[in-house]
Amino acid sequence: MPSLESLLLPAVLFFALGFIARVIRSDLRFPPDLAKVLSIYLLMAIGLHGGYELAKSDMVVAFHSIVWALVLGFVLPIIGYLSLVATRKVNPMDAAAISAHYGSVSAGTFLTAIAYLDNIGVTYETYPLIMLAVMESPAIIVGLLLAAKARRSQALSDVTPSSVGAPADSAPENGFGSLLRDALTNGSVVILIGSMIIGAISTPSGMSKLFPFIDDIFMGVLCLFLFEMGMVAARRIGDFKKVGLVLAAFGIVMPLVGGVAGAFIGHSMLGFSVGGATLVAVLAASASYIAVPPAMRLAVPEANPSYYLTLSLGITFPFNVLIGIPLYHSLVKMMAAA
Amino acid sequence: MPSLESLLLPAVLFFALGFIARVIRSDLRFPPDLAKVLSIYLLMAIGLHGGYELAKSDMVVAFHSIVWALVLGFVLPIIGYLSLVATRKVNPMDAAAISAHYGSVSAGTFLTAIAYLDNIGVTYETYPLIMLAVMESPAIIVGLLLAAKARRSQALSDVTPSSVGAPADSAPENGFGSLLRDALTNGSVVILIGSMIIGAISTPSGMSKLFPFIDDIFMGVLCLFLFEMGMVAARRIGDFKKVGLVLAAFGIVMPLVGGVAGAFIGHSMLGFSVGGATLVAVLAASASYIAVPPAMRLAVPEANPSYYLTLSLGITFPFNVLIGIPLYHSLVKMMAAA
Amino acid sequence: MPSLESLLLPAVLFFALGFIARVIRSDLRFPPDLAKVLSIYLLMAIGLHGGYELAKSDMVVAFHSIVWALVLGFVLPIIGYLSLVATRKVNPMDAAAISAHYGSVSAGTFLTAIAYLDNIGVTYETYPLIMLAVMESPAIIVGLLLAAKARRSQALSDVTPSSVGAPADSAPENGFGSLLRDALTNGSVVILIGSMIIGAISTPSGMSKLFPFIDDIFMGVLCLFLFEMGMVAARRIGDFKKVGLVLAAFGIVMPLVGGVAGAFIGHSMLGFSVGGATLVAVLAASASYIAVPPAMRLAVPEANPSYYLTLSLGITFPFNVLIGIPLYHSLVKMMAAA
Amino acid sequence: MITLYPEKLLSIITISSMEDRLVSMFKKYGVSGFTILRARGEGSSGYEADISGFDSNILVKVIVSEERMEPILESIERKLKKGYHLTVYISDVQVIAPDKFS
Amino acid sequence: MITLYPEKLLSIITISSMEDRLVSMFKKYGVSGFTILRARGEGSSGYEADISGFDSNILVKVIVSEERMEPILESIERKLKKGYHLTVYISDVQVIAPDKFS
Amino acid sequence: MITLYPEKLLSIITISSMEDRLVSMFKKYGVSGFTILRARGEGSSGYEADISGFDSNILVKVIVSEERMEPILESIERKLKKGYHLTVYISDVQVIAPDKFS
Ligand SMILES: Nc1ncnc2c1ncn2[C@@H]1O[C@H](COP(=O)(O)O)[C@@H](O)[C@H]1O
Ligand SMILES: Nc1ncnc2c1ncn2[C@@H]1O[C@H](COP(=O)(O)O)[C@@H](O)[C@H]1O
Ligand SMILES: Nc1ncnc2c1ncn2[C@@H]1O[C@H](COP(=O)(O)O)[C@@H](O)[C@H]1O
Ligand code: NA
Ligand code: NA
Ligand code: NA
Repeated sequence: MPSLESLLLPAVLFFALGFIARVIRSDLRFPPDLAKVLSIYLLMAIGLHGGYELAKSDMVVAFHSIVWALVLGFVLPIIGYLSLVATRKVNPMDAAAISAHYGSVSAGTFLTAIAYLDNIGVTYETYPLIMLAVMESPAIIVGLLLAAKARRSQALSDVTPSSVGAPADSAPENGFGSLLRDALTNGSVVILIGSMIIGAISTPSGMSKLFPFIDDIFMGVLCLFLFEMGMVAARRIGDFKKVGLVLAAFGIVMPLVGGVAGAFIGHSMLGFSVGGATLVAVLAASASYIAVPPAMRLAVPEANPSYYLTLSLGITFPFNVLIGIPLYHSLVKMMAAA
Repeated sequence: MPSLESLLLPAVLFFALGFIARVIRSDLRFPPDLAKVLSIYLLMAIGLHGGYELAKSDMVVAFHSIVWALVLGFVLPIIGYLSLVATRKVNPMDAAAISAHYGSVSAGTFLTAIAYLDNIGVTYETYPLIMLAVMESPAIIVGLLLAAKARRSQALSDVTPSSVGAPADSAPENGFGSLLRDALTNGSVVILIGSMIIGAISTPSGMSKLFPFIDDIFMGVLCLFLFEMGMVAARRIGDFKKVGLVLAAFGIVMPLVGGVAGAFIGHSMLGFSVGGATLVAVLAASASYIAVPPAMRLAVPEANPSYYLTLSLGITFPFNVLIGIPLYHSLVKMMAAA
Repeated sequence: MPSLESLLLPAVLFFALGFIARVIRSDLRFPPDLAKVLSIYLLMAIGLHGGYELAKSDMVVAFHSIVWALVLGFVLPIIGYLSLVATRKVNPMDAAAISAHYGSVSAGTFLTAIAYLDNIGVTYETYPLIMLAVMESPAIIVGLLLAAKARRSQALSDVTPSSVGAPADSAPENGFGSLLRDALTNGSVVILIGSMIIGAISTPSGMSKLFPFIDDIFMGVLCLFLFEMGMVAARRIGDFKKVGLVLAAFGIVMPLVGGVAGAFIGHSMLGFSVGGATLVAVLAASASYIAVPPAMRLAVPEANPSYYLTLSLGITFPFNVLIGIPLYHSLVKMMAAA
Repeated sequence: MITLYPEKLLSIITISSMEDRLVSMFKKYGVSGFTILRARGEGSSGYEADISGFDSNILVKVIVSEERMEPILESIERKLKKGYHLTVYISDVQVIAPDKFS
Repeated sequence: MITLYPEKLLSIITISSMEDRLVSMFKKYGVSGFTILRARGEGSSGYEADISGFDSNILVKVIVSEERMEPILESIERKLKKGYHLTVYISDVQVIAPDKFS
Repeated sequence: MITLYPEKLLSIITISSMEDRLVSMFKKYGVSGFTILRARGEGSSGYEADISGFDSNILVKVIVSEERMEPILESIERKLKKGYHLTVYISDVQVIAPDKFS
């Protein structure tokens, strides 16, 4: 059964170890900057690798991948927003902020999926890597637009004598343009796309000197990263009660919706192999926890960070790592067999 | 002569370099978090490696190793405590806190010993690694019990009108249970035992991707770690005067006592090879400087941290790295030849 | 054309990426300690490597290299100082502090040059490495002397009734001796020389365990380091206006002067190969940004740090990495052909 | 004896992503400088910042004369109204070199 | 003009392993939040914390109304009596949003 | 009720390479302890310290009785005259254990 195999992957086991460390209330704590350094390394390594491979691959397929990545990035948060508003458990601001996370992606989940596929010997295309890079930002933009809409309708219904502020005054500081720029220049995107370009244009002899760094120690760094993520997830899941059952359910249903959509696009629209389509499913199913939270803090300050951080880090990330990845893989296998 | 060979090991030379850097008052300073990151890596790497090997080894011997590790962990601090109290140079609280350090172990010393043995081509069993994990905590518990006893007798002799506080009130905050839990869930233990389990149960193909990370760069990371430890030791040895000659002598005699006990147990009781018995001697001889100091700060706040930090980091650690390891090795060789 | 090849080196491309990240105002920021950790690693790795090679090489040539390194380290800052004072754009204190940076060296530039030569398959001697170590400090001493001279003449011309302080009183805190000691024991020098000695005296079996650490991941770490340096350079170049055109020109002309002097010494005086002489040119052309700035802060507090940091990090470093290295290489090739 | 002059010390605790905005605000209102420290904490929004390294708090300190304080506080109040989380407090300090802060 | 309200700022310097205890204590006495900064230092126990990264100091800051301060100070005093090293000082601050801290 | 005693809190912001000098100065004038925090900032010398990790600011805090303050301030003033950049401010604090700081 794939699920068990997935659970015996060192990377996944380290995630569990981090989780358990918090549950037994160990005093283990990683230095605050370590997670950031590990992220930088991981993004740089997959970027370089992907760019190197992409330079050799088909530009038409690459272009199609980008288009479908944009579609996912724009459509998923809208689905999320409408579902959340329909539950009536959160206000529109929170709904906008949360759904932005689900339209974007988690590199950590993506890398765990790669480790999973490598381990069971399934090959995959490199196009999903471009999709990873492309999907970081669009959902942020959709989140901003949804929040702006919510803010406007709220301002209209707020016209009480005491509220002197005009609608314009209650919008977050800088204009939409500046927030858009923030979305497109966020650190993860810069490292990932930058490294892909470097991987693509560097001389082969230059790249060959880099391979030991980006290949050999990669799995170890990923283990360390997931170790820390396990601790983060355990801390976040503690806020489960504040979030409530309906929201928590959203943290599991939404990735399933994304996973099915991604599997379909990867398999049927892009014609990828089982491995490649699984990766697209994982991208669509994963929720951002690096790029989107600070963007939402700045752009939708009215939303409660507890909600989106608990959902993305405490529920969806563990769900995907432990259950989602083998599930999406099985789904794609079934599609391929059909 | 083994001693010189030991001194020409890069890891030991970096220790010396760090020491010299402080002596010549260089402004060289490592970022505060680096030592912590290096420790995490080292514990993870030896844990994974050890677990992988242990899964293939004899469970009866493993069980015996654990029993003897517990014996060492419980008996050594009592010997230390009685000797220290006998010197009449420290109060019972300080004696309890100091001796807890000597019943526990130093992974840095252990790893230096492994580097030493590897360098001269001596093989060793992996059981001492379990002993390393097992020996982290018992001494902390013994330290707590000794301190509790000392506190009680002090409270009895303190019944002056001004001391309103009942004995119970003067005990450290949380009860014994919570401190016991702290001892068993401390970060080093979690990483070490967790990584051993992961190393033991992971799929071989999963582990093979990790070996470059845990093997190839291991020695370099150990060098960096000992570089920093050299600086720490030099800073701590500056407090030598505060500690006094008798206490400083304890910092050398106690590891010798531990080394002999460990060599005997490793060689005669556990029947290990020369390499394996040397490692047991090193474990018994080494004093903790990561797990025990914060535990003693919380559990025995009345003890003076200068004492135990100076002894463990400033005297015993350098002694073991420079002189102790080759000495214990020679001792075991003599035992084996006898 | 060599210049383009140099620009397609991953290390140089990462420098550009860091620069661009700041220009597009990305929120990408490396943790503050990362650059320091990367520097420690790089210095340790080249030190060990160099020491290992040097132990096998000719001591007479090594001695000559040291002498010429001292000549460069003492003469270059004097040339720099006289030129700067001649421009009349900065006061003598600033001139002293700035020129000290140009007499010293930048390990980052040196390593980029090594990556450049490796990439195009040009071999080089290891003697320039000793020169790197030797050249860190002398310029600091010259800077101090020039500043002391400037301070004295300023004090003489300042004898207004209101200035009660005697000349002695206005000198920086600690005496010349203590500042001299600071110069010789600064962290970079200790790591570099210490690692060279360790590389030279370690047992070969000990060193062989270190090679994966210092070789395999070297290029990746250098890329990360230059990535960060690109961000630093972009931030610094923003102060360009404060510095003024004349000073900025100095940041390009001075490395050219140094490069020519170094190329001549490397090729004609020391008889090095094209690769070796290029490295000497790079050393002479490069300006320190690690060791010298804090030394100048303490020793010449009257000087404005904006000046020397902008020149060294914002102008000279990028110039050397992007244009200087291939230029000095071409120059040496012409000399060799002549 | 050294003469001391009174000034105000404004301290702001907020998430690190607010840094750029605060700095532009300070520059707009002409403060002479500012100092930033990394921090973590817990507050009304109930979450614990930092620790994971993904998002941490900062503690910003600005010494500023009483006259210049008012527009800064007004700008802070506008931010608070928009939903940004800023924990703000002001204390009285004495300085040696008052012209440094005006 | 922005109205300012007086509050107390409690600062505690101690070793980082005390953090969990202080935080539970704060929660017990109902403070509205707290902020923690990493620090190092030297004091009566003569040792220099941090630098090696094994054990460092923290500086904890809590804004709290005068009424709530008393039980916290008593709890701190009890800890001091037991031998824990806590360097504690209180200062007067002014805040914009007083309800945030009560 | 817990009795509180007044003390002075001296805060100094400067570059980290000044640390050794400040510490020797404190020891010379017999302070009971000090605490150091890493910081970054911008000021009159116009540069932004830290971020690159090569050189960062520190914020030094010393609780000291009013009597001992004077020679320390004089020493600081001498340093300022020599061109060193030190941002210095003093505040009034109240402490539980006054003998700790004298
Ligand atoms: N009473 C308080 N005392 C000290 N710091 C606080 C307090 N309340 C909030 N904070 C800090 O301000 C940050 C944001 O708090 P809040 O605005 O309440 O969400 C927290 O993470 C704390 O670091
Ligand atoms: N006078 C002081 N001023 C500022 N910080 C202090 C002072 N005394 C002690 N500290 C801090 O409190 C910590 C513990 O000091 P102590 O309780 O005296 O051992 C030290 O490491 C310093 O960080
Ligand atoms: N008005 C201010 N408020 C807070 N910190 C300041 C202020 N002015 C300067 N600083 C700090 O002091 C450092 C040195 O400033 P300066 O001496 O003006 O170059 C700066 O990097 C800031 O960290
Ligand atoms: Na997604
Ligand atoms: Na021991
Ligand atoms: Na130079």
